[in-house]
Amino acid sequence: MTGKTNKACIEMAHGGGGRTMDRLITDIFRKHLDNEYLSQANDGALLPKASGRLVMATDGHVISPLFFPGGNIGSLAIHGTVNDVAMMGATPLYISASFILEEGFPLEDLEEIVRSMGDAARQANVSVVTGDTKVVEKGKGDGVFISTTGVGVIEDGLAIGGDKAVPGQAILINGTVGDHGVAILSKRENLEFETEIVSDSAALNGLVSDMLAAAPSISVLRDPTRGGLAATLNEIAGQSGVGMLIEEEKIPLKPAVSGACELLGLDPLNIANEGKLVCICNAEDADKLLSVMHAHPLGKEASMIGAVTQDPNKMVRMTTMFGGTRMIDWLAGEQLPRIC
Amino acid sequence: MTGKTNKACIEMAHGGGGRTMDRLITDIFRKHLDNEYLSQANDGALLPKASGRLVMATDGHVISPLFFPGGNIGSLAIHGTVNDVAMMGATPLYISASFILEEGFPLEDLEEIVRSMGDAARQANVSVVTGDTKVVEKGKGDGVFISTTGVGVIEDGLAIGGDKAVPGQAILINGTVGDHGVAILSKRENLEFETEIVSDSAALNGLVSDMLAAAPSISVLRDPTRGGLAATLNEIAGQSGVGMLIEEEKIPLKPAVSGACELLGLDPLNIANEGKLVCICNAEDADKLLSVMHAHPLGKEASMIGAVTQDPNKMVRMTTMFGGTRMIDWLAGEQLPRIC
Amino acid sequence: MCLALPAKIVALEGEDMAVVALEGVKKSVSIALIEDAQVGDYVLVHVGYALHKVSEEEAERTLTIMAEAGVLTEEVRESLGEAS
Amino acid sequence: MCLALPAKIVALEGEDMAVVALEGVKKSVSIALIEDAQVGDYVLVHVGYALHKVSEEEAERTLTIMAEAGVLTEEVRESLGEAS
Amino acid sequence: MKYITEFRQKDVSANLARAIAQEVQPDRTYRVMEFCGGHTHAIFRYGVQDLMPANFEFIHGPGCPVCVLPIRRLDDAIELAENHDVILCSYGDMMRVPGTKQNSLLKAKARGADVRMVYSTLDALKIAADNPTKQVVFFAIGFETTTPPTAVAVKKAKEAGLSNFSVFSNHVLTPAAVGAILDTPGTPDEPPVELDGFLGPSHVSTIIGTRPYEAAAQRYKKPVVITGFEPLDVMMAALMIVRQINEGRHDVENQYTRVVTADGNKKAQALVAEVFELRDSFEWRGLGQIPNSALKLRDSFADYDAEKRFDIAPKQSREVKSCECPAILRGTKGPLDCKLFGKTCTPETPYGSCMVSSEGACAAYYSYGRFRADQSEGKVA
Amino acid sequence: MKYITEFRQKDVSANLARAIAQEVQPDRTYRVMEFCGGHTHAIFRYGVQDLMPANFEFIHGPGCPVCVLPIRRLDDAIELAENHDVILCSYGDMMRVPGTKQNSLLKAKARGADVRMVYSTLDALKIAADNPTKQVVFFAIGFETTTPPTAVAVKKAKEAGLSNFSVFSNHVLTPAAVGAILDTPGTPDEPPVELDGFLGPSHVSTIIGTRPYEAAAQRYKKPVVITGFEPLDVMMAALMIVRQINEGRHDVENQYTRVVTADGNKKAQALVAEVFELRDSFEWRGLGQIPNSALKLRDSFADYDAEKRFDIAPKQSREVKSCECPAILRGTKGPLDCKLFGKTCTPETPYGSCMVSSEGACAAYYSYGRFRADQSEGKVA
Ligand code: SF4
Ligand code: SF4
Ligand SMILES: [Mg+2]
Ligand SMILES: [Mg+2]
Ligand SMILES: [Mg+2]
Ligand SMILES: [Mg+2]
Ligand SMILES: [Mg+2]
Ligand SMILES: [Mg+2]
Ligand SMILES: [Mg+2]
Ligand SMILES: [Mg+2]
Ligand SMILES: [Mg+2]
Ligand SMILES: [Mg+2]
Repeated sequence: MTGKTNKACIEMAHGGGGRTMDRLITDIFRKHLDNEYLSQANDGALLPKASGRLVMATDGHVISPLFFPGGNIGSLAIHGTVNDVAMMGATPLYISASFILEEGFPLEDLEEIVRSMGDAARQANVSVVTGDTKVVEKGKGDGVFISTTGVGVIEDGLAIGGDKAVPGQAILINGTVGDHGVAILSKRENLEFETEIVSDSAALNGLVSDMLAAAPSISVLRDPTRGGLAATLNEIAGQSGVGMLIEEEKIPLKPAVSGACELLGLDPLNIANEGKLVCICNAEDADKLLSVMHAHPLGKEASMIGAVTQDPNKMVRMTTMFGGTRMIDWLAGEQLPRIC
Repeated sequence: MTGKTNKACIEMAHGGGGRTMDRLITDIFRKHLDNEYLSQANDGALLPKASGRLVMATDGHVISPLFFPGGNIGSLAIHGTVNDVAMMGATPLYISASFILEEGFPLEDLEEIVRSMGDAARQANVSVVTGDTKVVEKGKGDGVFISTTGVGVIEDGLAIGGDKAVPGQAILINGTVGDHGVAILSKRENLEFETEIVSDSAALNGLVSDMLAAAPSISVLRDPTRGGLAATLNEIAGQSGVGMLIEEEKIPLKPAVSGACELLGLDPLNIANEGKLVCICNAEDADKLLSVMHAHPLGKEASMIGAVTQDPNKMVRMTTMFGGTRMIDWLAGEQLPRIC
Repeated sequence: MCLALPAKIVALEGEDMAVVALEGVKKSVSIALIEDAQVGDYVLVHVGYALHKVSEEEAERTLTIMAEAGVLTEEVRESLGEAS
Repeated sequence: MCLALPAKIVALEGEDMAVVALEGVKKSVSIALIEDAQVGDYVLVHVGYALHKVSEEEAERTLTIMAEAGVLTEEVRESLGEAS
Repeated sequence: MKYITEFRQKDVSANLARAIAQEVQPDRTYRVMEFCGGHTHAIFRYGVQDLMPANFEFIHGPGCPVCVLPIRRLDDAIELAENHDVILCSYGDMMRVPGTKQNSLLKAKARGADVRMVYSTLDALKIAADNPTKQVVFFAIGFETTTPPTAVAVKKAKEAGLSNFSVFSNHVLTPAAVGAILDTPGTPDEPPVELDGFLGPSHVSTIIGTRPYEAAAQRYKKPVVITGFEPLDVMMAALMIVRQINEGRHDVENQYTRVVTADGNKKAQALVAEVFELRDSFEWRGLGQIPNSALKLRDSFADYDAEKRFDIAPKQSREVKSCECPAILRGTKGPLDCKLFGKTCTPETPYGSCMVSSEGACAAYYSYGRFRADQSEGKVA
Repeated sequence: MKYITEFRQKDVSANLARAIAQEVQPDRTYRVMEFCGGHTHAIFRYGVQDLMPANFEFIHGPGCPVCVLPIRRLDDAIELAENHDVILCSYGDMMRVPGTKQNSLLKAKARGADVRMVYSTLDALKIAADNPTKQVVFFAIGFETTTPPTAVAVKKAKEAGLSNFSVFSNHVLTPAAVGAILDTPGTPDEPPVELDGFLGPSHVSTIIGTRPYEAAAQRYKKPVVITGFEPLDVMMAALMIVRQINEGRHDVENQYTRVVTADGNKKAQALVAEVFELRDSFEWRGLGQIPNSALKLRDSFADYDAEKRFDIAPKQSREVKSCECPAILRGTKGPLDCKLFGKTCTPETPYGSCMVSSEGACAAYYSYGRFRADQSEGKVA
């Protein structure tokens, strides 16, 4: 007797294309993600005609740990892709999900992840219409990877893109920065710390739709995920050929996020968010948008953090709370907790 | 001096959301996949209005070895997803690609893979419109995983699906079975054998479009990938509630594939294909379709392999070359080379 | 028991190894278990080892017997009586 | 050199360990390098170790001096002359 | 494929079928045990039974090394993989076989044990050479066919001074099993198997030759025909055995003359004798303890014997109670006699070894012959 | 955040700025070296230079343990990780530092070496305890601040009998470096650094106290103000040093009284003394060999000394030729004097250590102050 034999886990056969896989699909994926398209069970999903221009976005999710305060890789995969579609100004409709499972991964954890995906999809009003499952040998994966692709439609008349910021426009954010990254870091092996911070992971399409209704002329929407606010602002500045000047004081930041960053030697502006958006709009629309945002559960702490400037060097600068000015640079390499 | 330092490879920073990643995207992904949509560089791709019903399909690609006779994971990822869209009777248009890269993977290999994707996409007349890159630590991946999602449009009037086979219909295949799987197995560590077999990996959308023009009433199209012809026929039989009777003699099979299967104790009917399709059509359309297929470079060896039967047990049977009859079952578990 | 296939030796390698071919599929196998392996010999291959040579004449003879089984049952009986 | 932050000891654990808190963020650190650590003490934390206690009075005094720097330059000078 | 496709020809099979049909006596049955799983597999895969007369019955024998391995030995292998920090190398066939509580090497691997599927003992040697800091154990199973490759590997390991390689030997001997089947007494539940003859092992016999079967043929007065694994071989052998039965003979005949001789492969026999010696007794699934039926490493190779190198904990191994594998291996029951067949027990969720190996009667019946279930009355084929 | 945010207040900074502006003499310059990278970082991150008068210049010093590690020692660490089958544990800061041919620990890891980032020496001990079959080497870098935690780990390893743990010690001593900077003779290309005073180490001094700086202050007649790492600390210290300069004093003053005392942390000092002893000499990047400037493990802890346990191959280590790190560490050049700065050398593709550590002058300048480049004439800040 070798013990530990009874916990059901992913075996190579779950990806083999046979009955074991079929059962996995029925018992876990169809069960939690069910909708009229997914149940067609063909090579792909047959969907209705779309009414507008299409938007398509994809993201791979490889987060560790898989379960974190405020969500798990399943909800995150839905939120991330819904948000990327929403950041184009589009209404997300359909999601595809490709799972890469590591041999030995507990089935109950997988079910929990897929259940969260189902919940997140229903809340965001999107359907997971098609999927795929592959199993890789133990040691050739990391539990679960999920790649999601979203398709949405965008109404005529909207023109949103990272290249559309112009000097003089206002820069808004819908809430505190760094919550997701800190929640994740707090559970990393060798780094554990206790905090009440939970990930901000959320689907922003509802908020975006309210914002676009109030100000269809919004120029840029972007979710500051990997690389945090700093990367997102630099990206936009680069694409639009503008500078930016933001004020440290105006950036919503939870004290605990600030504390964790001090402790680890990280900058909250480099830390990932999963329920935040940066909006760049005409200055005259800023107040109207802020009040729409404040009225939405995901925008209660929305803030105007700065303005687009003219700058041939396309730099993002920040007036510090201390009274000086500094650049906000992209993240250099990977984020490594530092000692000095 | 520790040697081996000069071969550029994937580092964690290539997935960090900073400049290193930006350079990777520019130097490799944009370079080889470029098109008007991908170069928008936003959270997703903004695409034109689509003229018909949509089709969406996704697949994760985790093949080992990454490079094999007849292709690599890059071309395969395009072919696989183009084919899944085409099997719905749709015209594939757009592809998204999510890359999960393992730290340490050689950049030159990555470039070769992406170059193949670009070539495959151009040949198949589809565009990779949006993508994502993640890097996982050494030992938490297997070089490269690619999840691709395809979107296509389907003309009104077509009704293709695995549940539409009816007794009396003909079962066609466009060529030899097992080539892809044998090409892959021949390069597996501990199993190496020499063979001239190359993968059949190919985009079938051109062939499908010719076939649909000739016989719009085709009931089922499916690519017998994982699990091979046996799994595909059983899947369709199950979905349609029918039986099937095929003839071993009619199944195109390369002698070398047959030899390799004998040697490894595998059944060619369980072996994956990546450039094959099974078509189920009305018996009266079979000859017309076969001649259309024979006229296409990917259908030269097309063959009618059997017929749909009435069978409450939904079994797939085969008359053997030996003169007997046997069931064709799904693959049991993973395919393991056997000694007895 | 045991999956084993007849294949043709197409090359001898060092250290008791040989390359065998079956329909163009070539594999390196051990010939440590057989004597006097030659290129052109057919051998029965099992788990990467050649177990025994295959006799062309005997194969022919068996096929002949089979082909004639329904017809010449007497002859079959006699020829097999000696074989074991 | 070296990133180090003042944090408050909120619990003592066994084996020379204590839990420190900074804005609700709690982390277990070693107190092997300091004497007589007490709950409520502020300590300077570096690479998982408390290096030294932080003196409340001295912090206050420094802040007062800073606040008055532009105004009371004489007084500042005198009070600092004694400190090193 | 030379020597393969010729032995699968449809017109020849029709010829043989005609001969058999002509020669069987309508008033009796011919109950013939095909000893080997390889025969069982061929019978199902090519639909040989479709071509046989109704009164000729194939009884599936124990000749599947995966099937006859007692569950305790598999549990031991799983323990080696999981609790002794070794790399366990196994032929693919064993990976999915269920041990106690449906544990398996594949499951152990999924839980993190380092289990490697190998195609050849040479692969296992290479793994040992490539991982000098790890102990590498080769899980050796098989009949006389598979034993010589293990012997070669052990000798090579010794010559190369590979101190991290050992063999967990489960090699067994077929002639002993033939006797055991015929010796098995019946019980009220399970009457003893009634057999009219045997199709004898093909590849085993390439090594041991035809002579070792003669004692049993004489003692039990049952004809034996050594038979190849191609479908025409099986049919020709069936014809030969029908003739022996009709004539009241009980000779050892050789259908598989293209590879099998009376003496077998003497070089291989010598290698095996150098490395291995007889065990006094060994347990076979279904057949129980059989004296002199298995091999262990000789003392001169004790360093390469995993049973000596590792302290394998004693087990409370348990078969699934309603699995009929043991009776199936004795030839007294068929897969359809098992309540679990095709319901809870399938090739993907096997409850017994006979459902795993492609040479197992249950697996062959499930994968190739399940559609016959409604035409049958609870008996195989 | 108590003791943090209070020292970052804008109104107080304005106050200090006013006082400094009042007190500097317009007809002279104040060239003050902030010894520590922590100061450099604060100056850039908070924009302290914006608040200082034009004739007050911060000269960046060598006080970054990542920056001063000579490239050969890093090459050694990479070799340990790559060729000695160990788990090499390193603080995150070292992972991206370029060694010879821009090799790095991160690249070694990408190639398969087992390099683990740790946050604390306790993590490295835990890794050793969890991996008893592997040798675990802690790559110890740092000044007096970081040495005591290494000492604790070594003692704990000995107490626990952890035979698979060792330390590759690169701990260095700051007071020795202060003297070395002032002793460095000029060359025709590089005139010696002209300094009017020092902002002294903050966290180092929590351990060693203020006394060890007195010899240098007296010998070289340069004022030293021990200074905290918050921006107000730096400004207050700047005011204090302006006053000393104006008055012609060269005392050691302590601005960071809330943590630093004259004697420092005696318990930590004793632990360090128990485990470590002085090296006769040690190479610092930029400063060359400095006598009595570094620590090695005492003979009584020889078992835990990676330099003794492993046979580290001698190297032909090489800096990137045009990298000006060495001169920057001596205070004689600034990042803008380097041709590579911001072009080929960026934080993501660093050519020198000063571009990696967030306390390195090049990195701080690049990440926070690059936009000033056009306003400057080739000098820092
Ligand atoms: S069907 Fe399964 S449970 Fe029944 S005898 Fe066969 S292997 Fe055992
Ligand atoms: S910019 Fe780079 S190359 Fe130049 S001195 Fe700084 S670290 Fe060295
Ligand atoms: Mg498909
Ligand atoms: Mg995306
Ligand atoms: Mg995204
Ligand atoms: Mg799929
Ligand atoms: Mg893993
Ligand atoms: Mg985004
Ligand atoms: Mg698919
Ligand atoms: Mg597919
Ligand atoms: Mg993305
Ligand atoms: Mg790997």
